[in-house]
Amino acid sequence: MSTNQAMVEKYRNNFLKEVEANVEEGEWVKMCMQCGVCSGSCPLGKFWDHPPQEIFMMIRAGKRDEVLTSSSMWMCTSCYNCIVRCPRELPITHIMHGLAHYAKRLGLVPQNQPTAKFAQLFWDNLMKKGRVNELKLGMALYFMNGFGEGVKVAMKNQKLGMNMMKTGRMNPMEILGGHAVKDLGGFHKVMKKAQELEDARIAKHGA
Amino acid sequence: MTEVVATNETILVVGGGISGMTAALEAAETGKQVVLVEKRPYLGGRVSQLYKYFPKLCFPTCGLEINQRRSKMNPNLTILTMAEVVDLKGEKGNYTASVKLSPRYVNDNCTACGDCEKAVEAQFDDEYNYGLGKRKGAYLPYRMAHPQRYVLDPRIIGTPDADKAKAACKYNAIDLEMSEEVVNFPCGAMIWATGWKPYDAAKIQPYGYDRIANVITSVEFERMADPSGPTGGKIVRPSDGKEAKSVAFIQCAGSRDRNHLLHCSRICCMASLKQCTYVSDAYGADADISVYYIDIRAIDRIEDFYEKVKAIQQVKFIKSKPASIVADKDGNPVVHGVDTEGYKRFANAHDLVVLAIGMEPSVDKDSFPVDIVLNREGFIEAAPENGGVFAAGSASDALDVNRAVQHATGAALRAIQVVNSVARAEA
Amino acid sequence: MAKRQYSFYPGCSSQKGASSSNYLISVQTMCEELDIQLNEIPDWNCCSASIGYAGGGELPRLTLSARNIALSEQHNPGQDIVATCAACWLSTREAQERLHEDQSLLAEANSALAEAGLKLKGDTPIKHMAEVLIEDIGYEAIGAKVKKPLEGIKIAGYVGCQTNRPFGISGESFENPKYLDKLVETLGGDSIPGYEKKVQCCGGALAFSEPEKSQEMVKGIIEAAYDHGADMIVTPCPVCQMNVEVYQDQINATYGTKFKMPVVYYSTLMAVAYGRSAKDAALNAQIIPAKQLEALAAK
Amino acid sequence: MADEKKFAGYICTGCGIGERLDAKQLQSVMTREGKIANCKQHEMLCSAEGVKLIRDDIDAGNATHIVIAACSRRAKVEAFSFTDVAMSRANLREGVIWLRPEGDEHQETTQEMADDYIRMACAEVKFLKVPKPSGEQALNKTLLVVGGGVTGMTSALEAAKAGYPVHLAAEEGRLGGVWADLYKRVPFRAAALGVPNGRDVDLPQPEDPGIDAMIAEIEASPLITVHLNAKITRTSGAPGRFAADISTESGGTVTENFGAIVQATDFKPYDANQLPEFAYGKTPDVVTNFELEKLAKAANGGPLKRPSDGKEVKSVAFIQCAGQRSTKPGHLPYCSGFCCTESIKQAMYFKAQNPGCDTTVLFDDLRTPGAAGEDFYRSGQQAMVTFTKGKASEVVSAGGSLKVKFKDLILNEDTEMEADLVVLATGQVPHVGPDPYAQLAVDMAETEEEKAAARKKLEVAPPSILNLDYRQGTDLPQLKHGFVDSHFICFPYETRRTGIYAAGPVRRPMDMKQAIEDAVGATMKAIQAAENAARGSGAHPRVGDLSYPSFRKEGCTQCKRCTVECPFGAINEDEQRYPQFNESRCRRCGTCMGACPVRVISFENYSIDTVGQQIKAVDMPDEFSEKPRILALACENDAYPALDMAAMAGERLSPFARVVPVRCLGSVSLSWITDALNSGYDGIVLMGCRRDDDYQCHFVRGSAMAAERLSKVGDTLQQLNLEVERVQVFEVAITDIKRAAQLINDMAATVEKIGMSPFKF
Repeated sequence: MSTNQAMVEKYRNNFLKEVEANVEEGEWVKMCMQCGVCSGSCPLGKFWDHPPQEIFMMIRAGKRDEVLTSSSMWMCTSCYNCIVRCPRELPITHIMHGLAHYAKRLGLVPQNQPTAKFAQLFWDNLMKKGRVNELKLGMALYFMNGFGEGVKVAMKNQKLGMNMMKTGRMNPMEILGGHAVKDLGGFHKVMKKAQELEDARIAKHGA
Repeated sequence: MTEVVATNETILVVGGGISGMTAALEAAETGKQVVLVEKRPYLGGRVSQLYKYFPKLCFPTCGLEINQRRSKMNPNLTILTMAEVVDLKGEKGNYTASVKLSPRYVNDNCTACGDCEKAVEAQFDDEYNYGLGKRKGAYLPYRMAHPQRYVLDPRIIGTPDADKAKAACKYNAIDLEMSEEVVNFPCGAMIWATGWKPYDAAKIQPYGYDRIANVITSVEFERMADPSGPTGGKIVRPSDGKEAKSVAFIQCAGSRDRNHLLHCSRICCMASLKQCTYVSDAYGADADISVYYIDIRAIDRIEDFYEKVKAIQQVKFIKSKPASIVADKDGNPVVHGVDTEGYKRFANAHDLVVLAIGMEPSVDKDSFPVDIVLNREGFIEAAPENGGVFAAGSASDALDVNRAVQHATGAALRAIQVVNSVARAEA
Repeated sequence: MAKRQYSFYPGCSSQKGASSSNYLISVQTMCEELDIQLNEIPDWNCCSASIGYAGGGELPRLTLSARNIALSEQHNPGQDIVATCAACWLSTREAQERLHEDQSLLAEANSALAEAGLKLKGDTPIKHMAEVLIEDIGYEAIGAKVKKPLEGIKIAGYVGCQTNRPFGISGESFENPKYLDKLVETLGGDSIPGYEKKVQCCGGALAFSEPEKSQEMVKGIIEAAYDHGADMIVTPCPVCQMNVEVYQDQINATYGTKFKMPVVYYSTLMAVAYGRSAKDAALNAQIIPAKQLEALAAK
Repeated sequence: MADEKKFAGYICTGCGIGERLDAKQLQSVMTREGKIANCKQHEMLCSAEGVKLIRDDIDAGNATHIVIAACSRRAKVEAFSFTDVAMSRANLREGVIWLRPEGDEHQETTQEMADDYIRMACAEVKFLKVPKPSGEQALNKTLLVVGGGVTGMTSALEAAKAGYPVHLAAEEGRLGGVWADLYKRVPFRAAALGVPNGRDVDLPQPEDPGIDAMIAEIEASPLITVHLNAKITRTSGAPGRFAADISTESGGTVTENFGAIVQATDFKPYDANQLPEFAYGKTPDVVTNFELEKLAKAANGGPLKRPSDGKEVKSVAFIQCAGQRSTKPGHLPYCSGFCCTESIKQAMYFKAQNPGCDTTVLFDDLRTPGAAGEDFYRSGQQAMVTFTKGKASEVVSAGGSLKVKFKDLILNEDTEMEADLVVLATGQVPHVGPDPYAQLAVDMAETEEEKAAARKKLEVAPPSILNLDYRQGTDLPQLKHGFVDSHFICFPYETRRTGIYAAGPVRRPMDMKQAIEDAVGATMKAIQAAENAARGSGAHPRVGDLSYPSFRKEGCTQCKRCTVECPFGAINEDEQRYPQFNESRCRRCGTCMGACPVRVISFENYSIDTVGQQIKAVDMPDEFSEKPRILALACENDAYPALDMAAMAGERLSPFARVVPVRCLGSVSLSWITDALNSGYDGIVLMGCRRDDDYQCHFVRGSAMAAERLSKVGDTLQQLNLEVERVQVFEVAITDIKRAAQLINDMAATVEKIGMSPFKF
């Protein structure tokens, strides 16, 4: 049984409880007073299928799949407008990240959600050497939707790339090795342990 | 030197607004000795600055006239204006109050003839009109001001204006030698009725009160609608004096907000509904009124009034806490947000935006003369620890006038219970 | 006067050959002039910005920052941490606050750090370079060093998001921060206090994943600057700088605009105003050259 | 010097009066025409010196009736406070010089205006007496409190704390009333100070209702006598001397005397049988908020069980505004104010004993005002109560559980939810007696529909609570929705039955905290009424007025106009059917005086003559003088101050106007109008207060009564062959500063148009 089904089983009709227990800062969702200031404040608001307040209401209404399979949370640019304006001081940005992460964990993210992919690439990239390798990240980004697509994107961004290199703000040599933390072993140990502890806490909640 | 005759059966009432006046008059009309202390030069407080009351749309000055006549007639009542309680010593049934009296520079010879005002040149922002207009350095705060006595603005003292005022007065009513004094007198109980102040709208940054001329507060709008107010009752844009027919009211401006005031100020919904009628009365079919709200709190009988306003075709209700206001090129405030009933995004340009500003209690816990139980919102909670000190009206919670008057009438009884027990003990 | 010492967290994009390496160069120049000594946190790692959340769970993400702070506490004890990158500053400061609030998380982070023999106390002030300038140095001291006032140069102060929210510079508002304008004035330039896009989001990391959406917002930011007659835009954030500067060609292609608006760092302006060379100000790294600054630097 | 009248007049020449008017002329008018030989001038009468001038005359016994010709009677009141003599004030400052332009062309008419005000004051003062208390009753400190709920108990306890004995009469067999079944109450306080920047922790929780403690306190109080299963079968008398028959089920009746009465009969729970759409009555698992308290109290902290099958409740839905805020027949049009916090509290009952229980509150506007209210909303959210903005349309029971159909207003969709139990947040219905004017409403109704509606209201009228033996009915008059009438903004406690004060939900719907606070205020008013009655002093708004209405029995025709029109039902009829005034029930508005067709009712300080003689005293130029005379009778509380302020604002008034302040338009006698017309006045303007449901008349019905009376003045005019335009009645507010003056000027213009009155002699 997939973790997703396991969670469905565990929390039955109460998605709010599930979010409270499993989503980063999820315990805040119940405090929303439904004013809508977050939805109005979001710079990409018009691109959300469900703006933040609606997501909170959907969570209360138990619309589990609609929420977790939505690409809305992935529209968050982390501008923090909603956080500073929320009259109940809900950490909305973090809740959106938390929901996105949870959806990812349960494997419910829509196919080819670009931000979901990029965010994963970013994480994988930084985990390798402890520091981001912009060149590799850029390449990976171009080719995240397959080779053919990638070449197109690469061509489109060729001029940009050239500019960056000309001005010394992109280094072709980064393709080999590139920047890294010196104590890479230690870094990886630390992160491995952190991941273990994270998994343990998740297991406590059933996923 | 001011003399105040009082005993420990005297009731001290602090604040001469509707709550303080009510508490003082009810006690005095029951035969108790009362001293009423008011910071402003006149009684009436914030209600004297309102044009109409909801839901009856009647005029606060009507009830004020009755209360002022009651206080003029009542021999048990001593009124100290421009006065503040600076200290209170002792305990329930046996306090000594220290009251600071600021100089008015005008004695009770004043006949309110107005000659000094004509003589003086200096002008200052008129606090009675929340700075929307100017007044002279010698002024009667407003036409119905009680006591009906002029005031000299301390800023003209020592300037030629002060001498001009003195020279102009035929009745030797101007006394430039007046200075601050502190009087001490006993009292058995104290009623704290210092009311509320409008929340500082500039702190609500997304709404641009400090940047956009045509974003004003509900208290300012109230002065604007008053025919005796700074615009002669015309509803216009501060930026260019153009008629403001498209007016937006934004509810919970500072209230129900952990970034500002935690509490619901209770009155703002009704105040905005009332102000909707000002705009609709002024412009009829040409009016275009939007109320942006979270919950409309038209509690109990007042629901009728909500229905009445909903029936006005020109009034729209939008369930939304707007995200921000920006001014467009013509100075129109554009309200941005999302209508949460169905999630329609909007960017509506209006002539004028009125922020339904929240009520902040005027209770300063640091300067409060005795230990007092306050809640997190800063209001006084009824508690035995407060001894013989009782809150009345908006010092105790965000209250409308009706509830403030009820509460103040009750506070009078609480105080009377104390002084009566003193009397019984001494009998 | 003794130099001010800070524990410095440059962040990935400031590294040699990275997208905001020019930022680092101008910052170093600026610091020389202001007697600020930056002691780099040895072996710092990426903070995962605010985009690591897909792969990284709560604790792993917090642990990244925890490691940096712990290293700073160990090697630069008693020194405030200063970051030049908004995302680095924000993630690090947020991580410290979260771990401070949630003791169980702190314990877990520490047991992870223990794997590399590190321990987090978590009581180090974490500042953005802009905070250091405005709060620690002050406009007066900043102005005192000006040799070449930026006379006649009109500059739109673009603060962006993460330098401004949720923490921001003390005494500034989220909706209308004024410090960049004051800084520009202090350096002898003309500010644009009414620049309405000063806190508009540029799309941040979504510039990569959602280029069209991001570029639509960037277009607005540049347009407004032109409307106010700006010669250039100044920003305290590498993501903002990058997003607003480097996509102008693509935006022109999409919208038929003719944008050519230089976007510089406050440190670039200061380096030039302090009379340093174009190289020290890293003007050569402008994809859209800031001609007036070059001219001034050449004088 | 007992009854010997000594007249004295004082003319102030300050504030420009001396410059603008011929003071010698004024003085000669006062001495020659006003026949007040002892007449003095002073350049600042309100100064210590000027006041002393007057005081000395009085103390020397040279002045028992004085005229002060200076500023408006509203100005310098404290200085000119000579309560031991009769005083009339001629308004030369606001009334004349401030309203008139300067310049020679105006001088003559302005001076004539001032001369007339002197004449009028002299005429008035001759008919004034210094009121003396009648001593009709002594101090009776005992209060009657009707209603054994929290409101009534609070009233009793607070009165006792002030040293006033109380009889507390409760309908039920135990104290507590509608509140007796509360399991817990909504917390009275907001969150305590010191919680960092408003974090949502340590928020107030539902608390003990404290009913038992109250009952214990009452039983312990030596000053409180409790009557259970008690009805008030008869109430007679007046403040200071009320007599009430308290009859108990056992059949016994005691008659007690009281100084004042508090009606604290609270509310009756709304009858949910009128809500079939929510399956109330169809299944026991749909309960009202009132019934839920009983369930919770029975469960006493244990799991709440479903009435139908005793199964533990795992999910509960609260439907807000059930049968409220709705115009559907049988529904309450108003909001009951207490139900939002009540439902939050009840949802928290379930959470407290089972955090896993799903509790959903379906609301439209969540109304949790103030500091404590908003804190409690957050407290409920912290407990994970779910708040859904939705309108419930139907409840159907479906296989052992309930389906609640509703429109989710946020997600904008019609949807439904399952629940083990549904709680209907129903409202409060004021527990009052019949509206004393219900019958009158039938008689007055104009259309047949109105008549039918009024009749219906009469049929369903509840039984009386106070059984007043008043001429105007058995109970407190109502305003709207059955709530007791009062100026519910400025003077919320002023009912229309002096000395009887309504407290708590009989005035408007309210929660327990408000009911308690409201009871304290009502008790204050009751104590005050008893004290003032003992002094022979009037009640609000004329506290301190020692006068009271008296009438010449021999002249009375027993027409009953006075007993019918008194806004306060103060006047009864004695066995010979003569009016019986009950002084301490009287509010001194003079409506009875205005109503009396044979002019037999008067007050010592206000009578047919005190006004009538002023009207006659005005100098009446002949028909060809082009100097018309316009009489303005202005309500002293609104229209008259408006004219004062018009003067301060520099408005202009026709020099032909003569303004007389009246206590209330209700006190205006038609005889004044006819006399005025007969003596040659060319126009008459009457200015009173707004009189509809949102009335501003501070004597409630005075202005309305006057309007009714004056509607017949047209006939008088026709009998005299005068144009109807010559007499006009207006509603004028205190803010009508421009308009008040304008209305009089318009009349001047009208007179110019239609010509002078032929009745000049």
